[in-house]
Amino acid sequence: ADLTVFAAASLSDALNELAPGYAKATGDKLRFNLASSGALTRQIREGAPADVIISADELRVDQLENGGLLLPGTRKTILANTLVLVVAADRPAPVAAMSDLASPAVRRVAFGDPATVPVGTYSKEYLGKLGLWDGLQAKTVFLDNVRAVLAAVEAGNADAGIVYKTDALISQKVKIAVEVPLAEGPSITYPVAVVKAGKSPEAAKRFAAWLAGSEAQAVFAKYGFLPPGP
Amino acid sequence: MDVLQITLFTLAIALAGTLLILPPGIALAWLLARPAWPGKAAVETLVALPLVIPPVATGLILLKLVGRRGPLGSFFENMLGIEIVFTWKAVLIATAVMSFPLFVRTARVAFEEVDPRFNQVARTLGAGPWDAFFTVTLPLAARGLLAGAVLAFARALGEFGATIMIAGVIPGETITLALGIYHHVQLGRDAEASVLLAISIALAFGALWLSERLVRKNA
Amino acid sequence: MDVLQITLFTLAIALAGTLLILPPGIALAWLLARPAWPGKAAVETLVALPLVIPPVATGLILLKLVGRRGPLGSFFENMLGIEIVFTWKAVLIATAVMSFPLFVRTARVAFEEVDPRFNQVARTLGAGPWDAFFTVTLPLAARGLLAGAVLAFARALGEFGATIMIAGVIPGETITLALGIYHHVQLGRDAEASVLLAISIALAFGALWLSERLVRKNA
Amino acid sequence: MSAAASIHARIRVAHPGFTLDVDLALPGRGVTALFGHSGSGKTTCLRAFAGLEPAASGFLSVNGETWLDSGRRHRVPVHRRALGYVFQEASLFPHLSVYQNLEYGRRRRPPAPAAPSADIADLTGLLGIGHLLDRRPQTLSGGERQRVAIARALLASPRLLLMDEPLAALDHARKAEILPYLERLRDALDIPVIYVSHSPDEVIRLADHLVLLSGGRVAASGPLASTLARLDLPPGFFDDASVVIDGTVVAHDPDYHFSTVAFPGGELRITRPSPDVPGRALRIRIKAGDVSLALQPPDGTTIANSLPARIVEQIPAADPGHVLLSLDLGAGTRLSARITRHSRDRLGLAPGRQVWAQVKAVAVLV
Amino acid sequence: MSAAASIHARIRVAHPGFTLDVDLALPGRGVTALFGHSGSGKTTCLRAFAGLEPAASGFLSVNGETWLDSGRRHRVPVHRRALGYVFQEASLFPHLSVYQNLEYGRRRRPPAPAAPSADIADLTGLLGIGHLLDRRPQTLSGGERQRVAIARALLASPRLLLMDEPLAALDHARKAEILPYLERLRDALDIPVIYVSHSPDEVIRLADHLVLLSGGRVAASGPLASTLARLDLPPGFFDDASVVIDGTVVAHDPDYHFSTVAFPGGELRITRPSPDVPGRALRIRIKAGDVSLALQPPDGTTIANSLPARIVEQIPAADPGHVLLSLDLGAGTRLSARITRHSRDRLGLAPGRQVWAQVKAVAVLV
Ligand SMILES: Nc1ncnc2c1ncn2[C@@H]1O[C@H](COP(=O)(O)OP(=O)(O)OP(=O)(O)O)[C@@H](O)[C@H]1O
Ligand SMILES: Nc1ncnc2c1ncn2[C@@H]1O[C@H](COP(=O)(O)OP(=O)(O)OP(=O)(O)O)[C@@H](O)[C@H]1O
Ligand code: MOO
Ligand SMILES: [Mg+2]
Ligand SMILES: [Mg+2]
Repeated sequence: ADLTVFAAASLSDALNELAPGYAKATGDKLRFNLASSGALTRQIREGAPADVIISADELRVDQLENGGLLLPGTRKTILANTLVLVVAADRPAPVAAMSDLASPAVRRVAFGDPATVPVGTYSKEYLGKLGLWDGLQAKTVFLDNVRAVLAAVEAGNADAGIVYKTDALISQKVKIAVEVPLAEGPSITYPVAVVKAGKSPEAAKRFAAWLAGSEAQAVFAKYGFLPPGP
Repeated sequence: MDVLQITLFTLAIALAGTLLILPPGIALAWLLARPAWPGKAAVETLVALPLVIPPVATGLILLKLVGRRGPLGSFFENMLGIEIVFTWKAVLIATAVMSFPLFVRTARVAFEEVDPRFNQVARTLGAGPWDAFFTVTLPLAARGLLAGAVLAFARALGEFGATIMIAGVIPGETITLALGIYHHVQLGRDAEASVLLAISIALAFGALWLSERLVRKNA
Repeated sequence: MDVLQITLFTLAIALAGTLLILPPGIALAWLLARPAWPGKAAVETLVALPLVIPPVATGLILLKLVGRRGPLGSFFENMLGIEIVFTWKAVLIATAVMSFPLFVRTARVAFEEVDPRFNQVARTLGAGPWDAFFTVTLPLAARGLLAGAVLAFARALGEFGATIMIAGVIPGETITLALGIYHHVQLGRDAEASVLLAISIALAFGALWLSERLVRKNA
Repeated sequence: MSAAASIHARIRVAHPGFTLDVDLALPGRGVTALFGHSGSGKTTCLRAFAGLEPAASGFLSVNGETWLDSGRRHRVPVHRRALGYVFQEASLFPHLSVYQNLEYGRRRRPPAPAAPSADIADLTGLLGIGHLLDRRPQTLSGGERQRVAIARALLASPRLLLMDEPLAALDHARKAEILPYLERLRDALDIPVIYVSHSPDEVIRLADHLVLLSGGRVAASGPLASTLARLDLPPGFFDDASVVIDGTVVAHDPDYHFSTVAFPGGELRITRPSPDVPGRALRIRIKAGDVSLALQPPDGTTIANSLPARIVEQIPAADPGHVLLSLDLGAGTRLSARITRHSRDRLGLAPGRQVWAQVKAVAVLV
Repeated sequence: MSAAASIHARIRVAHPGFTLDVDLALPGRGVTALFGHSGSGKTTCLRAFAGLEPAASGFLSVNGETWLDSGRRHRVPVHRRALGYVFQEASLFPHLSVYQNLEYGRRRRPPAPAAPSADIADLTGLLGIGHLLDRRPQTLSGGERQRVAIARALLASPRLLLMDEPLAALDHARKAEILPYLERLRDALDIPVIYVSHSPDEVIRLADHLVLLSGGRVAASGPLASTLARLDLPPGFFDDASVVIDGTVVAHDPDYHFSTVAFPGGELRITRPSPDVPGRALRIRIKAGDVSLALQPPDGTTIANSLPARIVEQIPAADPGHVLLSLDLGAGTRLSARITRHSRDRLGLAPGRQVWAQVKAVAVLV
């Protein structure tokens, strides 16, 4: 069967690498709709023809689940990610720890918008836990997506920014200044689930299960994703 | 993503979208060029709507209309068996809706500038209202209509926000140059983005150049 | 988010952006209305660029230009001590850049439709080229220029993609109606989105209504 | 004449500051001249006939077809009125070539094959625009534009021809070429023509009926000859009083291009550029300023005509040194003479006096 | 005349299919009439004078200012040429009221306080447009528009006035009002006027100098009187051959409005609407068609003038039944007479013959 997979854009490269092999192995052809997790869940709520959703955050999938849009029992966490603090690659890093963000040398810090962008929500949660968030308000700028955060740091418009580790790896112009340890940071996980209105629930369940398997996990790891925690 | 396929698809959609809005756009522009009639301001605002609200919001409204559960979408799907969202048809709808106000407003100016005396002359020569419109008013407004069509075409090439809401980014099916650029940019693939960007610019340049030629031949 | 504050900020930005593009826009539109000159097609394409590429790409290009390390940005920051990105100035730049092609193309049509004989008459009455332009050509094109300005204003109200790239969301500083709507839509808060949407529509309606009044008074 | 009238127009058009209010009964064929000062409402009147004045109310019927009847809310749309309208100002379609302009009306109302206006080559040749067919109107001179507009109106098979100063932009020679054509047209077409002109020569030559407008109202309306002969018309309408006499050719000398025209009350000898056949009807116009009076029949002068006449009336002329005398040639035919008051008193001329009216052959207008 | 000439124009304008190529020396004041058939290049010529023909090359100087010298790549821009231009077609600014149109040029080139055109109220009153000042041009009649355009040009303090058929849209009465004003203007302003018209009356009345254009070339150029008296001009330029005689009033009878005008070779008695002062210079025009010839001095007729004359030349006229005779009144003054060939032979008229030329007082145009 043909499967329409709604997937967070950040998974684009990995999924494109996986698709041909999966099709050959199972005969199921994969079709991806790659957008931000917010747009994906919005689309599914308006009746978009998705078989499978892979989101970059749990919250939005919770909303779908509560709305009864998912096949019960199909939800499963398949990946994890960590937060990193990036600075421009060609600058002497003024920061070595998260607490340095408070120093006057750091004039502006870019985040994903906590209200709409998951990476922003996680950043706020983590820095809040460290007691840094409220003190940074004056130098904070919220951006609409991860790419904007990277671009702001690359161009030097922000002295630092928090993104996923996988995002940091795609840019040559930023370097990782601080890596948030998996255990310490917020739990950043990617759930997969089968959409109830989908046309091929059996094939969809098969694909969702396969994503947790070792073959898929190896490819994800190549792009910097972590396996889900215990 | 196949660059050639994306380019042809975008070109086809932009062309089709532009052609699609010409007949209603011309009719509406002509109406708006006429002296005040009741409801004119309301119609104008409605037409201008896709301009004044963020494309994502337009996309959402469209999704509610033509989505499977929307009034139009369910009609098409249940009665005619036609699926719209997340197909090329959705891309077409999104680009047409977003281009429409640009065409209408430019065409309206063009109609307003046509001296009504020529229409009167045509009428005295035996041309009915429609005949006079098509043989006199329309050709005299042609420059402006063409300019409006080029504007609409350019906007169709670049339309992104509404498209992504109702058509998604489905490789091989709904990816336009604009969506492709967005996608590459998102993933930090600036080189690939530049290629698509260059193609967009080339297409726009071609359209503008062609319209200049047409205008000059008409003058 | 304070609805009133957002509304006023948006209004101020859209107005300022429209006023900002009027002088260069009028000059460019007039140039483009003239018969062919070398490089005309290239200039036209350049102006139309923000239309044909996705706003995110425009935002990126702007970021490279006016960012701290960009040629313009570093000039402003080092020479004049003016920071642009992530301030309201960036919002202004983004909306102005996105509205510019709409104004220019509409104004160009308006200039093309002005009968050159009136300019000649003005010249024989002692008006120099500038004088004749401001007292004859410009007023005769006024309808179209106004239509272009309204279009630009409407677009400025709705501009989102490029704005967020170079201005970000600094609560209380750079949130426009479009950003707010996007925000609410993303969060599924359709009721809140609708409020801002209604305000956008009211503003657009007001602008259109005002322009109709002005045109009628001029005629 | 009013019994045969078959255009009835009772039309009111109100503009801010100006109201046209006319009640006209016009002949259903031949040329009606519309005469009046600038701003008197001539163009407004033509536009109302054509259906181009939305504010027009009243009644209009043309040869049996009712085009407007506000009372019955009846209004024939412009394009259903089979008109030819030559506008006062250039009105060629700028996006079409001259040829395409000419074809525009012709294609929509093709002429009957035998119609005198049917041949496009003849017409353009006569109007001197045959070499312009491929040109755009913007590149034509003022007179060329106007000639194309005339041809365009004629080619649209009109059943009512409205002409608003069609020859104003043309020079004498060109007018002299076109006028005979318009005359032939008038005679050949069985349709009414309403003709606005500021040129008395044109009006008198072409018109059968004369309407004088003044301030939006009809100052006079009637057959040309009798309306012209009225000495009481407001002065200044024409450059000179004149009479029109309808006569018959009784003899023609082809060598001298010399014809004798008989009319009730006498004969006149005139020159004719092209040969005449005896029996042919001819309208001649004699301006009052071209008539001189003598007490004896003159002899040994180049003045070819001297007619016995009786002075019946005298009124002052527009020029304070002149006086207009109305003469009876017998059998009801009148002639007007404009002479100086000085000469009148010198010769003791007064109503009742018998005189000889002298008219140069070259001064008679045909 | 060509010694005093102070407009020099050697201009070439090439359009596809038409080339204007003129070499003119015109007087630096007074009125030059530009005459020629439709399409002969009159408008093109005026436009080139104004600097509105980008393709124009050659040389143009007006009263000492060089406006164009292609050889030296010198070209004064349009607005620096102090012009008044009345265009052939309506050209009022549609976005301005009539008053604002009038003010447009006046504000840019304010008149010297003593200039005859300085008073806007006088001028609009005379042109009959005083009540239209608040109106938009779109609501004016054709003649009203043209009158506003004339006023606008005059109010811009021109040092060269270009008028392209300014009176074509006007009726006789209105023309008769405006012409004397233009005459006064011509006499009061020390500036040259180039005047395109198809009306011989207008031209002869206003012009001092005459240029005949034909097919883009100069067919004749010279002082009005001598150019008109040439019998060899291409026929059809004028409705009739005529002569212009410059004379002096020697007597005036205010009661009869009757003046006697003396000129080298004789005297003429004419009527004058307004009182004359003896000594006043006067130009009179006599059309060939208004002159009749007699073998004896006539008596007992209303013809006020009979002048002894000798026939010096005869040529055919445009009408095949007519002949033009040139008469010598003595002292070099010429008169033209148009008579029928029939009368010529009847009276045996030929060059050398002594005759009496008869001219009605009312037929003399002033
Ligand atoms: N742009 C052009 N291209 C080609 N021919 C032109 C152009 N402009 C003018 N002409 C031609 O030049 C000739 C002279 O035109 P012009 O307007 O000077 O005539 P005119 O003497 O003013 O005639 P009229 O009395 O009819 O106004 C005309 O035959 C006209 O067709
Ligand atoms: N829309 C209008 N509003 C006000 N007045 C108008 C309007 N249209 C015409 N008029 C006036 O009506 C009068 C008659 O105009 P019309 O054009 O019929 O005159 P006309 O007899 O054709 O004059 P002309 O010989 O100058 O062309 C004019 O005084 C004109 O100013
Ligand atoms: O995958 Mo996201 O929605 O960029 O945090
Ligand atoms: Mg008129
Ligand atoms: Mg001309």
